[in-house]
This record gives sequence, structure tokens and C-alpha cells, in this order.
Amino acid sequence: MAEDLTSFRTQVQAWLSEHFPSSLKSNAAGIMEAAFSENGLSADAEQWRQSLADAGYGAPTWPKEYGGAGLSDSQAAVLSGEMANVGAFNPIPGLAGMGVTMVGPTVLEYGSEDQKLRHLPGIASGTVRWCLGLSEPNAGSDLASLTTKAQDDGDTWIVNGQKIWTSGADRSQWCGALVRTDASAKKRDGISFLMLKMDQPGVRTRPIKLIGGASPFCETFFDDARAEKDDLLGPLNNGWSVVKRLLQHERQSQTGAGAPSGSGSAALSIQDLAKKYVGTTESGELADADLRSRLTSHLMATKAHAMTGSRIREEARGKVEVSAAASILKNSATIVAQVRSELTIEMMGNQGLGWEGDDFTPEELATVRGWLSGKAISIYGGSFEVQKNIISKNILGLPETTQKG
Amino acid sequence: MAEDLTSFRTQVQAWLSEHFPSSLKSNAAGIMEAAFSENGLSADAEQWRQSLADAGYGAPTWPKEYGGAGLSDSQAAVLSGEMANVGAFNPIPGLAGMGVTMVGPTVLEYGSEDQKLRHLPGIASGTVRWCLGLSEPNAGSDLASLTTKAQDDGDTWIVNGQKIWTSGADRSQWCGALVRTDASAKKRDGISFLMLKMDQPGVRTRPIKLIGGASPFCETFFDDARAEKDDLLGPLNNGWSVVKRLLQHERQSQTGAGAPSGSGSAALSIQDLAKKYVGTTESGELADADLRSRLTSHLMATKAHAMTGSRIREEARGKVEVSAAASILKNSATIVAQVRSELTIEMMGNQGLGWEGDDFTPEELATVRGWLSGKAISIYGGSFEVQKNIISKNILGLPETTQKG
Amino acid sequence: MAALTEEQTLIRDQARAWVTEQSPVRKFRQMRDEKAPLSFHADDWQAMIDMGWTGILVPEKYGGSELGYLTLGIVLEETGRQLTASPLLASAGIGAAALLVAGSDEQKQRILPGVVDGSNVVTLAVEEGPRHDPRQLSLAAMSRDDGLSLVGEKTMVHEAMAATHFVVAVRTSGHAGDENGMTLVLVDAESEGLTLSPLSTVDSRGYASLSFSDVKVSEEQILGSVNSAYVHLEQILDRARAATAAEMMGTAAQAFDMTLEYLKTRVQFGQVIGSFQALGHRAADLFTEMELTRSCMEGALQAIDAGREDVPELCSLSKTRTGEFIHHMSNELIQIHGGIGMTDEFDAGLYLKRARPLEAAWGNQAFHRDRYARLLGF
Amino acid sequence: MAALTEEQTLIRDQARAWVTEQSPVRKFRQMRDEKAPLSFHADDWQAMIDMGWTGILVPEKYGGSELGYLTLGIVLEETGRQLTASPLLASAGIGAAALLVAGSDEQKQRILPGVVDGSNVVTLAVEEGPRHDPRQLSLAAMSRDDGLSLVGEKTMVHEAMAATHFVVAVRTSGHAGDENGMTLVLVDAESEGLTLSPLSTVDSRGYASLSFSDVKVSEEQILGSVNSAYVHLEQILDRARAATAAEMMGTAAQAFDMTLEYLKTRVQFGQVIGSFQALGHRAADLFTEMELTRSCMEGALQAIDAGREDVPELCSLSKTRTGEFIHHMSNELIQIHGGIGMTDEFDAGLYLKRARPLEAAWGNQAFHRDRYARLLGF
Repeated sequence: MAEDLTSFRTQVQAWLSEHFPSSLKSNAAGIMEAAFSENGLSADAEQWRQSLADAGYGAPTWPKEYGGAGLSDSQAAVLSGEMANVGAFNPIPGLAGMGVTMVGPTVLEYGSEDQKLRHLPGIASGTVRWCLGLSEPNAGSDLASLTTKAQDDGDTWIVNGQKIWTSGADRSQWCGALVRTDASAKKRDGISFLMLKMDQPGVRTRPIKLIGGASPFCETFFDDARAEKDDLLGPLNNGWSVVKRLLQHERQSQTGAGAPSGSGSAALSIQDLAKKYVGTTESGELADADLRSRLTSHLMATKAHAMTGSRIREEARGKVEVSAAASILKNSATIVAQVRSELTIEMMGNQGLGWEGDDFTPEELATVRGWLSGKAISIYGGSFEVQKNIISKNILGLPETTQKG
Repeated sequence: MAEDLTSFRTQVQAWLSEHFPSSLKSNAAGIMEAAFSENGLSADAEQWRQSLADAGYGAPTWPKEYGGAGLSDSQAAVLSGEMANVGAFNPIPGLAGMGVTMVGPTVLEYGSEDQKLRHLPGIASGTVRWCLGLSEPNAGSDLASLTTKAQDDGDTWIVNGQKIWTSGADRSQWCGALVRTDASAKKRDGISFLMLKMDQPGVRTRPIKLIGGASPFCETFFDDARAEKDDLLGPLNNGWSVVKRLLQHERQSQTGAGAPSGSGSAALSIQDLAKKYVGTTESGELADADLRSRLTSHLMATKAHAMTGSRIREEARGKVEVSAAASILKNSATIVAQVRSELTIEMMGNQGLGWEGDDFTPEELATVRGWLSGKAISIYGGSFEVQKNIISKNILGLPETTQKG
Repeated sequence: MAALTEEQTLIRDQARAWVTEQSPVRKFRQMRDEKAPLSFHADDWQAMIDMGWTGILVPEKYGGSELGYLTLGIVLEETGRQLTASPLLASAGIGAAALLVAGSDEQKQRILPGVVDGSNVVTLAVEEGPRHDPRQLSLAAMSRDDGLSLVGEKTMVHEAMAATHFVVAVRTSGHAGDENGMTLVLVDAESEGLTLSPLSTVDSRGYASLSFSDVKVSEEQILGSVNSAYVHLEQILDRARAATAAEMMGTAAQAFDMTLEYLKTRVQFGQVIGSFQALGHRAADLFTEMELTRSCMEGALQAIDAGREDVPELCSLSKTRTGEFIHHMSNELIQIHGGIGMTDEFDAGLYLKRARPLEAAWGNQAFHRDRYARLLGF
Repeated sequence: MAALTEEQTLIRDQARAWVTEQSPVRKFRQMRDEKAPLSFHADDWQAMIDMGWTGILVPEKYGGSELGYLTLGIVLEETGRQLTASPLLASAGIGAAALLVAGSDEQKQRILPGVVDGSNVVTLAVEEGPRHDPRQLSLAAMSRDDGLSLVGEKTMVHEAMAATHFVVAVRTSGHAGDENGMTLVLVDAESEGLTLSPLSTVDSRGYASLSFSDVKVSEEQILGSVNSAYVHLEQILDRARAATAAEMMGTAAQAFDMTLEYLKTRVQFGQVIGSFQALGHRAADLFTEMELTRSCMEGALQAIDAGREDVPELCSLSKTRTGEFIHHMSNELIQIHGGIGMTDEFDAGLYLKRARPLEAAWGNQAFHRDRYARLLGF
């Protein structure tokens, strides 16, 4: 077993030295920025993407026949470790939008052989970008009350309705949408998961400006949009089970407390930042004792959150099931991230109130924008309130009551 | 008008100089302690009680025919001011238990002429002590689910069931009890308010020991206890409106933040107490900066509460209705009192952990007992949760939902 | 709401009607989107002058109505509700207070009538660092034959682009951190050597940094006596804090009303969300906090009007409690509105972005908790 | 719960079964009502010794099993659940830790086997004032021909009435407040000049004050070197904090379980009260806090076992977080139980009364927040 990984590691190292252009070294941000600019990927980056796609390393754990490399989790860890060692970065998950992280795993689980062959290779090569159409203006936390409907006209599905918070919709080629296919059924029944092309006359997108500025989110309008009959994923009228799985993928990705808003790897720790803006007493304590107590509580909460993540990983080692404590981590991560933002703008004082311009450093401006956009963490992907309902009901076994999201 | 009060003041002064025994001066606590000891009131105190009763000054605003003095509110204020001036104290409300404060006003409002004549003079003279039988073991915040029942056997009511939290029941001659008189009606219907004698074979009381030690509370058991037919107060099966009025009297009495637990008039302010136990820095700040912030927040909350009380009194001046903000004051007072207790035992450190003995000062021990018994403030008289339901529903107009107490 | 006089009730009703009809929050939004150079609409400002709001603090002999701080607070609460932009707080509130506290009769006579009729806009320049600390002044004022020469910087000066005069706290002796050695001077906005740089802040309000490069100030421009301005400065700041708190109360109360309205109308899981008990209890908590905060805010203004001794404590109390409430309320405003609250086209974000600068102004909650404890002697 | 070894799992299951069957909380109540002089039942203590719990920290060469701090924590969590009274924490936890940290091989050989077999009960005597502050030592130790003579007082000494030995922190030079000049000595409980006064505390646990009146201590009784005990003392205190936190976790977790059970069974307004969303959310908050706290508590014990460098930070973290959780949880325990929770015959009050002394022990939350910040350099 250890032997296998060693030889795989050697193989990966050789492959990297052959295919990874040194011009791209340690430049993940630059690659992605170019990808979404008008110019698109640089020639080197495009060549690197193609090399990854050819090797199946864009989505390395997917089966080879669908564009992956069929790697085990351990092998995938070796691959990503070796890539990190040489400063290489896999742009394909970013290029594919919701494809690699959300749509792909769901297609692998629920798709027909035909669907897998048609959709997965484009995702795994980073050439087809996907968005997800889930929420609607009147179906937020209460997703099951969605009204976008798809009617079977014999040859195709005809889709009408409006989605909101469709991240990256204005730059996607495909959309996975939750639609109502049986209006007479109860709320959670009668819903199906449909895949459709974005580049067609019946689809219109409008980017949403958020309180922190421009955002990847869109409103998406379907006006007699069409989807192929064989692009229904999973059983008809049983899309709810598909979406529950999707949301699990989403929540799992949100249980870390994330990096400090607006800080690169060279950023100061929050306590050093505090000392910089607030100053210290003669004995080296933060000059604002009130802030110092609250900052300490925050650092303790951050540490407690990190230690809980480690504990759960340790407990779950070898088990397949997602730990029940995942719901705790989502809210805990939310509090950690949002309190950090609030404390940071508080300590920056007037310098933490900038919107734009040279009177504020880029870090100060990024802190303010991050503080604003971070308010979403407790709203999307299972709101703070919904998570509490889940803990109360599913984990503590308290009887169901009226639920709010 | 001012003239009237002046002449009334002169009259009260004369009456006091004639009737108030100087031996009782500034000794309210001593009088009440004796009253509830085996000895009972001293001869001087008994004579003073009788003088008050003869003048109708035990319950001075009640009509003369029921044992009061028929005073206006302004006259009553003059009376109590003049009594305070000479160090006199009216023991009758204390002697009458729930009589002067709760039962009497309700009898005045709902009672028949016969009931007023039979019950009020005993209360107003401090010779008949009353308790109230409201809560039951399974009817706490949800009072309307009470099950103690009264059956009409033609001549009398026969009462069976159990009450809890009947304050002073073991020392009362009469009880005002909420009983179910129609088992088939909906919860809040079918309830009546019945007055019955405690000194009879069918009534048994058991004092309740609380976490802070002995308490005035009892469990009261009715086992074929009897009440007179004409001791039903208010209409049959409509006791709920009587009790709503009673509870209003109760909540009104609980909106002040109260005196610091375990501190007499000579007690240190909480910030001076903190300095005494915790010490100060060279610049005179409390040595524990973390505690100092929290203590400051508490003092601010205390001030905000007091200022809100003043504001509401000012707004309501001249109006008869109790201000809608009374519900806010109950919870606010609760927080102020409970946080003060918690902070006090925290600052006392090991000295704030005593139960009895000479190793702790009487003030330290009283602080600990007060901290424990003060946990009841958020439970009795409209729990913290019930008050929030009331604010949410009655004041903010949010739609009714499942309510919890 | 405090028990108001008939006149105060009239003024409140007029103010409420005017902001709702003439300058609701969408007008602020429009100003923001246009990036109006003064960060307010001249017609709004003129309307306020016409309604007499600029004279509320000013004695009749200088052209005002001298109705006092509580009355000013009543108006600021209403403008705070709709984020109405103007120099009302900065000039007719704080600028006027500075002259009333520290100015000579001659100086008041020279400046205040113009504050009332709008020809003067006077604003306070105190801050130098990122955090409020009135002792940490280092803007240097050196003696000259006929006055002072100023060299240094001020930042976060409210409504500076509209100002005709700045009341500037300068150091005439000692070092940053000393209470002694400060002086207040009235600087003409057109002074030679004075440069303004507007700041683009998250609340889209008018602030600028001032740079003083040998700005000359004559003796008539000195407010109060040289070197001993700290007591006056604290009095002025306390008035600034109490007046700012009134505006904060309005902004937060509007956020509360928006939230309550949303709780009553937004349907999820088949019910209006306000019927979910957890949200009902949060609304009750916010209402309780709001009522307690209002008492502090009004109490501080009344104490100033009555000339009471506990003005400093009450102003720190008021600023802290309104700061805590607007902080909590602005976060709950977004959270309870959910996704829609995150969008720029909905108004919630405007209130959130306004909240933090108001919290920081003239000392944040932590600053005033510390000050309150010091004032109470521990 | 941390990933346990098979042995640890066995010990936990045995401990849980034993406390539940042999020493549930009603046995503690009985002890309290009887005012048992030692504040514990001798048969319980003997059972713990027989189960080997007193040897968990002690190396095999001194008669123990050296299973480590996490294992001790597992047991203390279970005894904490039922408030089981014994000198386990004080002697087999903190007393043993003191000898292991500061004792010579000869001293360990002399004392520890007795700790394991129960013939010795060793407890730590540090506190002198009302609040924990290990630098504020003034109990004076004056040099004598063959050792030291002690004069002064100690207070809140755990399980002092059962102790055969005290590990006493004394001042051999310098002044109260200095880190230098402290020494640790092992004092025989039978020493001449030593007087014990039991304290009656709210948690009905065994504490006493010690009075030293020329108590003689020989050189063999000095643990470590004279005047430089502070580093050892901090190490011992960190072990005391981490072990106490484990007990606190158990007590608080039991309070959580009682509350959850009540939420599922108590009916009001026609429903079990746990179905009211506001209470459901509070239960979710408490559960979240509990899980986060558990990670800190276990992490500190694991760090001690692994000899990691961040032991001081993690012990302050653990003590603070368990303190915050037990504080909050004990208040919610009473509040959610309502009237019944206020009665002495129900158990809730016992948990509330236990919570505050545990919070205060070896430094309360404020103490450890301050220490954590200092350790992190701000």
C-alpha cells in the first residue's frame, strides 16, 4: 500500500516536470483572474489545462471513462501534495463552476450511463461551466416551495420561472435546475432536477449587485426555455432527494472558518493587527482592554472550532458517513468568520470604514468588503436558523415544530 | 386642592403623634419578624395595628365601609410620607399576606356587596391572612391547564386537587383558589375563583424548601375541602378574567430592579464592592479589566432600566392605563437583578461561595442566598419566555404561534 | 418617547412628514449613485434651513429659536430614519455647540446667525488617528506675531466639503496624550495652506481629511483660552455624542420597523416568518433593547438641556447603548431579511453601512464603557 | 468524544456504570444532608481505589498504571456527571501531579504508592485571598537549621479534612506579587502548629482553611529547589485546571442531558416544551457550545499527555470554555425547568451550586482570558 503510493508519487513528479509550465508557478489567482477576463486563459495556462484534462487530473477521483483518472483518495492526496510542492494549481474546478464540486458528484450518483458520458468529460476538462438553479425569490430557506415549472411537450421540457442566487449563471454553458414537474403533488414531491443549456433564447440572466459590491450571483429567468427529455437527472418527481445530496456537498464545503477576510498569506494575525491599530500598554497588553477581552474570546472560539474539526476528523477516521456534528461546524464557522470581520473593522477604527480610494490600504478596503459579503455566510447554504432547526430536530431529537429558515 | 392636602397632612400628623408608639420607631423588620414568630406582635405593635385598623389606614384607599379610610391617591401619599417622617410602618399589608395587595383589590372589583363586607374588613385590619392558590404541578406558565376541581354538592363546593407555590399557605386563614368548575368546557372556560378557609380538615399544606434555603412557598392539598356557595368570586366559569387581573397586579409589583441582594442601606455600591475584593491598578481602575467591562455594561443596563422606568412614568402621567412597556420592564428588571448577583459572587471569589459559618461575612452569605433565590425572578410572575411571547404578540403584533412559558 | 411639549410634538410631526415625503431613503440612494460631490442634496438642506432646524440650538439673539438638544434630537431621529443627508448634525448640531460652549459673545455674533440662515457651515475637526482619542492631538500650532500657524493633519471631518469654517482642536504646547496644551481655533475653509481631500467611506457620507500647511490663524479666531481647551473640547464632544446618538436611534429604529414589517409579511414554510417563536423572541429582545436605549438617548439630551452635572456619564451611556443597539439591530436586519437583505437594491445594506461609522464616531462602545467606568471611579 | 483506545473505552464504560449504579447524585445529596465530616463516603472512595483510578497518573514503578491525563479526564467526567464526592481529583489528580512535576525520585517513591493505595491523600494548598492569583503568595517560610518554619494561612484547600499531606506553596523570599521567591513544600497533615477549619460552601464539597503557626518543614519535604518554584507551580496548576475542566464537562453535560430530557417530556400548552422553537434553538445553542467545549477540554489533556509546548494556552482555553459552558448551562438548567428547578428536592440546584465553585477554582474565566491573551502576546 505504501509502496503503491511511492511509485505513484514518482510517476506524478515525472508527469509534473514534463507538463507543468514554470511560468504558472504559484500564480493561482492570476490564472483564474485571466480565465474570467476577456482575454481568457494564457497560452501556457490553456496548455496546462489540456494536460490536466488529458491525464484526468482535473477531477482525478472520477472514473477514467468520464474524464477522471480513477484515483483513490490517497492517490488524489499525493497528486495535490506534489502539485503544491511545485507551485502548480488545478484550474479546472474553478473553470467548471459548480461542475466539479456539486453537479459532477451528483451526476455520478444519480445519472444514467448516457448522462455521465455526455456531461462529465466536459466538466472534468474544464471546458463546460455549470451553474445551479435552486433558490427562487419566494423559496429561500423553504426551497421546497419553488414554483419554476417544467412541462413535457412530448419532445422536450418547457421551462418557465425565475431562479435567484444562481452563482456564475451569466458565464455558464449549462444549468442544473430544480423544477416543478407535478403541480398537484405535495410540496416536496413533484420536483425534478433538470439539466439545460444556458445559451438559448428562453434563458436570460441578470447579475446581482450585493451590499459588498459586484457578486458572482445572478437572477436567471426562464421563459419557455427548453431542456432535452433525457436531461432529467434522477427519477421524475423525485428531485428532492437529488437536491438533499447536493446541499450536503455544499454544507460540507462550508464548515471551515475560512481564511481571514482580505488577508493574503503574509497578513498579520488578528492580534498583531490589533496591536498595530490600537497600540499597547507599557506591559505589552492591547491598549483597549475591553477589545482585548472580546478579541481573546474570539481567538478562543476560533481555536475551539479548529479543535472540533480535528476531533471530528479523528473520530470519523475510517468511517464513510458524514459526522452528525457537521451541522454544528457550519454555525460555529459562521460565528468565527463574522465576529472576526466585526472585530477587525472595529480595531481599524476610521481606517476600517473605507469604501474605495487611496486613503485606505488595499487590506483595509478588502476587510470592509469582506465584512459586508461575509454577512451571507449565515444566510446561504443552510441559514443560521435552519442549522439550529436541524440540530434541534435531527441531532437532539426534539419534536418537529414550525420551522423557520 | 393643595389646601385640602395641607389640612389632611396636619390631621395625620396629629393622629400619628397620638397613636404611634415611639418604641416601634424605624423597626419595620423587627415588627414583621415578631409577627411571624411564635410570640406574635408585641403589645405596642398590636395596639398600633389596631389604631391603624380603626382609622382605616391599613388599606387607606379602600372605602370606609370595608375597613379602609376612603383616601384619594394623593392623600394616601401624604399619609405614607408622614408615617415615614416619624419612622412609622404599616404592618397590615404584611400581616394580611396576599390580602391587601392582591385579593382585596380583586374583591373590590369583582365581589358582591356581601363578599366585600365579609372579607375586606378582616384584611384591612390585618387580622385575616390570605394566600393564593393558582399554579399546579402541571400548570405553571400554562396556568389554564389546571385540574383542581370544585363540585357543587348543593350546599357547598367540594374541592379536590393540589396547588403549588402557594406563598404563606401554612400561615393563612383564607385562600383564593382557581378551580375547575366545568370539566367539559375549553381550557380557559370552566374555571372559577373560589375563596375558602384554610383551617379545615380537607386542607393540608407542606412548606417547600428551595435551592437558596427555606421559603414562604408551600404545596397545598385539597382533599374534599369545602367552600361556601357564596364564596365564589366573579361569575361562575369565568374565573379566567379574575386571574388575569390578579396577575396584572402581580407583574406591576415586579418591574423595579429591586435592592441589591443581601445589602442593607449601608451597603457598598457594586463598583466599590468590586474594588474591595478585586483591588485596583495604580491609576485607580479595577484590577480585573475583563470584569470591569462587564461590570460597566451591567451598570449601564441598570441605569437604562431606571431611566426607562422614569420615562414611562413621565409618559403615563395622568393616564389611567398601565403602560404597554410594563412587559419590557419585567424582563429588564430580571436581567439587571440576576446579572448583579452573578457579578457579585464572581468578584467575591472564594468568599462568594459560602453557605454558612463564620468564615464568611453575613453580607457574603446573603449574596449567595440571594443569587440562588433570585433565579426565581425569571420564572415566577410571568416567566422570561412568557414575557417575550407577550411582547412579541401583544405589543409587536406578531401572529400567534405555539407559546411556551 | 419622552413626554414632549406641544411645540416638540409639532416639530416631530413636521419632521417625520417631511423626511418621509421629501427625503426618503431612496433620495439618499440616488445621491450615492450620483456620487454627489457634497454628499447631500442642496434642496434638502435648504428645506431644513427654511423649517428652522438650523436654529434649534442657537439663542434668539443670534437668530435661532434655542429649543434645545432634546428638540434637535427629535429632528435628528427623523432624518436618521431615512438616512437623510445634510450638514444638519455636523453644523447646526455639533458646530453650533462648539461655538456655544467655547465662543465669545463676539464670535457667536459673528458666526451663529450664518449657521442659522445656512450661509455658514461649521464643522468640528478633532480626529487625527484611526481611533477616537481626544487627548492624542498633535496638530501643531506655533505662535506668530498676530496669532498661530497650524501644521498637521485632521481626518474624518464631517461634511468638510460643505464647510465654511472648521472648529479645529490644535496643540499649542505639550505632547500628544497630554490634556493640557490644547487650543480650539476657528479656521476659515478658504484659508491659504488648507487642503481638503474627500474620503470615500462605506456609508457614502461626506467626510474629508484636512491638511494644514502653515495655515494662519488670528487671535480673534481662537475660541476660549490658549492651552486649556480640553474641558471645552470634552463638553463639545459630549454634545456631539448625544446628538449623534439621536440620529443613531432613528436609523436603528427604522431598521427595527423594516424588520418587524418583514416578519409580518414574508412567508416561508407556509406561514409568515414572524409566527416562528424563535424569531418572535428575537424581535421581543430587539424591542426591549430599543426601548431601554431610547431612554438613555433622550436622558442625555435632557440632561444637557437642564445643565445637569451628570452630562458626561449620560453621554457615554447614550453613545454606548445606541452603539450596541444599532450594531445588533443592523446585523439582525440583514440576517432576518436573508438573501434579499444582501442585495444592493434593497435598503437594508445602506443601514448596515451607516451603522459602523456612527458607532465609531466620537468614541465607540468600548471607548465609552471605559470612560463611563472612569467617571464612576473604578 | 476523542477517539479512545480500547483500554480507555473500557475504563469509561466501567466508570459510567459504577457512578450510575453505585454513586448517583442522590448519594451526594444524602452525604450533604448528613453533613458527613469528610464530605464523601468512605466506601465510594475505597471503590475508586479498588478500580485503580488513584493510579491513573502514577508511573508503574510507583505502583500506578500511568495511563495519563486524558484517561483521568474520562473518569472525572463520569464522576462529575453525578457529583460523586471523593478526593479523586484533589489527590490522585492534582496532588499526584504536584509530586510528578516537582518531586524528586525519592519523594515520589515515598509518597506516590500511598496515593495509589489510598493510604495517602495529597492535596494542593495555594490560595490565600478570595481570588486565584498564584503570584500573590505571602505565607512566610523562614529558614531554620534543618529546614523551614511556616507562618500564615491558606484557604479553599480541597479535601483538606481527608488529607494526609499538603503540597503548600510558600514564600521563601521576596514579596507577594513576585514570581521569584516561592518554594513548594510537602507538609504532613499531622504537623504541629497546623490547624484546619472546614468551610461550609455552597457546593457541599470538602474544603478547609489551613493556619500555619510555626510549622516545621525539613529539607526532605522541599519539592524542587528553594525560591524558584513558580515554573513548577504553573505546571501543576495547569494540570489542575485541565483535570478540573474534565470534571466540569461531566457536570455540565449531565445538566444538558437533564434539560434535554425535560424538554422532551414536560408538557405545557398541550405540547412537549421542546417543540417550542425558541427552546429548540436554545438547546441547539447549548449543544453547539458543549461540543466546542469538549474539544478544548480533551485537547488540553491530550497536550499534557503528549508533552506539547502549548499546554499553558490550551489549559487556559479549556478552563475558560468549560467555565463559560457550565455557567450558561447551569443557568439554563434552572430556567428551563422552571419552578421545579427552584426546589431543593429536585437535583438542578445541586448542579448550579456546584458550577460556580468549579468556575472559580484555579482561576475563573476572566483570569484565563487574560492569561491566554498574555500567552499569545497581546
